[in-house]
Amino acid sequence: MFKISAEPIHLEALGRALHDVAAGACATFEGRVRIKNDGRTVQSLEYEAFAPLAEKEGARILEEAAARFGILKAVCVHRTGRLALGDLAVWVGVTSEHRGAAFDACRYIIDQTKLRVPIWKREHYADGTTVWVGVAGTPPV
Amino acid sequence: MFKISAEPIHLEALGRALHDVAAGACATFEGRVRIKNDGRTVQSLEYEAFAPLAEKEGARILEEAAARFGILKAVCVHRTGRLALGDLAVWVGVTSEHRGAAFDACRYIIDQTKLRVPIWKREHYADGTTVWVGVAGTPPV
Amino acid sequence: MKTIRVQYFALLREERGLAEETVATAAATAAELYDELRVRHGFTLPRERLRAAVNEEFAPWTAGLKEGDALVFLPPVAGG
Amino acid sequence: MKTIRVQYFALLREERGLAEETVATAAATAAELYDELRVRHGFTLPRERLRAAVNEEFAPWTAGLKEGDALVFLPPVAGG
Repeated sequence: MFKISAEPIHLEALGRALHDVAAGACATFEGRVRIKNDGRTVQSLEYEAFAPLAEKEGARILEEAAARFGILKAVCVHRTGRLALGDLAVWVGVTSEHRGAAFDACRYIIDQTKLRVPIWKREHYADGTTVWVGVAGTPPV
Repeated sequence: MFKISAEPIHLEALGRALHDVAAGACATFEGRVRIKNDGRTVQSLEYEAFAPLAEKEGARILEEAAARFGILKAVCVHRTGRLALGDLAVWVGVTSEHRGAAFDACRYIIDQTKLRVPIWKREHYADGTTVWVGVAGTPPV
Repeated sequence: MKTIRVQYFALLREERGLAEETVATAAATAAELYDELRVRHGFTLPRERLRAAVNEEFAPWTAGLKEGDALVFLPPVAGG
Repeated sequence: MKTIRVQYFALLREERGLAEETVATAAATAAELYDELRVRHGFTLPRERLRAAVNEEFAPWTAGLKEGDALVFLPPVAGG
């Protein structure tokens, strides 16, 4: 399941959805809003997504991970909206029999999500400026 | 912090201990009791540890991970005692600025823990037999 | 002339000043439509930095447009 | 003769039938002590499959033993 969520991500329910008596391993990844990016002090973030295509492309990434690594279950949830420092922006969880597949698939999913899924991030800095990340020369608003 | 725990592991408190506004990434690993091992059906597990040395060696592993990968914080907790199917046996959590270091350190910590930390596992099978894992030819009890 | 629904996200949404519009266009392809709208609205991103999506699926820039298609021009992504 | 405290874990604990004992021994090293106890208690694991710990720290088999040392013979580990 790959989901775009405008609401805060609830880790407990997601963790339960992954449980499986066949699973010996669960690897997870949390991406959070950190205070520094490229040397600038971040105050908050905004994420925006083209949700229908993001969820389709995300589902394809999860299928690819299942086919490549032979995992049991995989979930990825990505936030949209305004996030404060420390807030959870993206969560990936993967269960598998053995740990190698869980780690490899978890990393594949977050790497591909960042590359391919139509989600955009605006960083707001302590100095009052703001940038759409990945878009050089974004004018301040 | 590397801890041997005779009590169930509480993920929420451990997650909170890792939080850090400098952290953009948190990679975690959960090792759980799975129903199949080497083709045999598992009913329960017992873990036993030489706790003082396990915690010392575990702390060394965490220091090595910090030195190699430049992470922010790392925690590992390993259960002892009797565990049922699906129970959490070991949890590793690592925070870092960027995701590569968090994944690499998390994997290093669980790999080295399994190799070096004095913890032993007895598997109890559905057919009534039982084995100390890693010790060929363990007699049944 | 065809009627095309266009959605804007991120920088394009801000530069356009709205999230969605319906345009009447003679553009035959996704590429032609972006080039037309870029001139009209002064979008700063060159087409080479975008991808196109037609009817909620990625599409090549050469994709032909039909009456009623839903177009999205995707700025460089930055999830996570 | 020295007095040595020995703790047993896992298979060794089961084979010995107790978790801890104090032994009086003439063994000069950790290796000699294991070999002596293996004969006495019929431990099935050869020394090559174990590691030694003296006073809660890993130690080479050649480590000399002092009065009051705490010894542990560590079976092959299997955490996780």
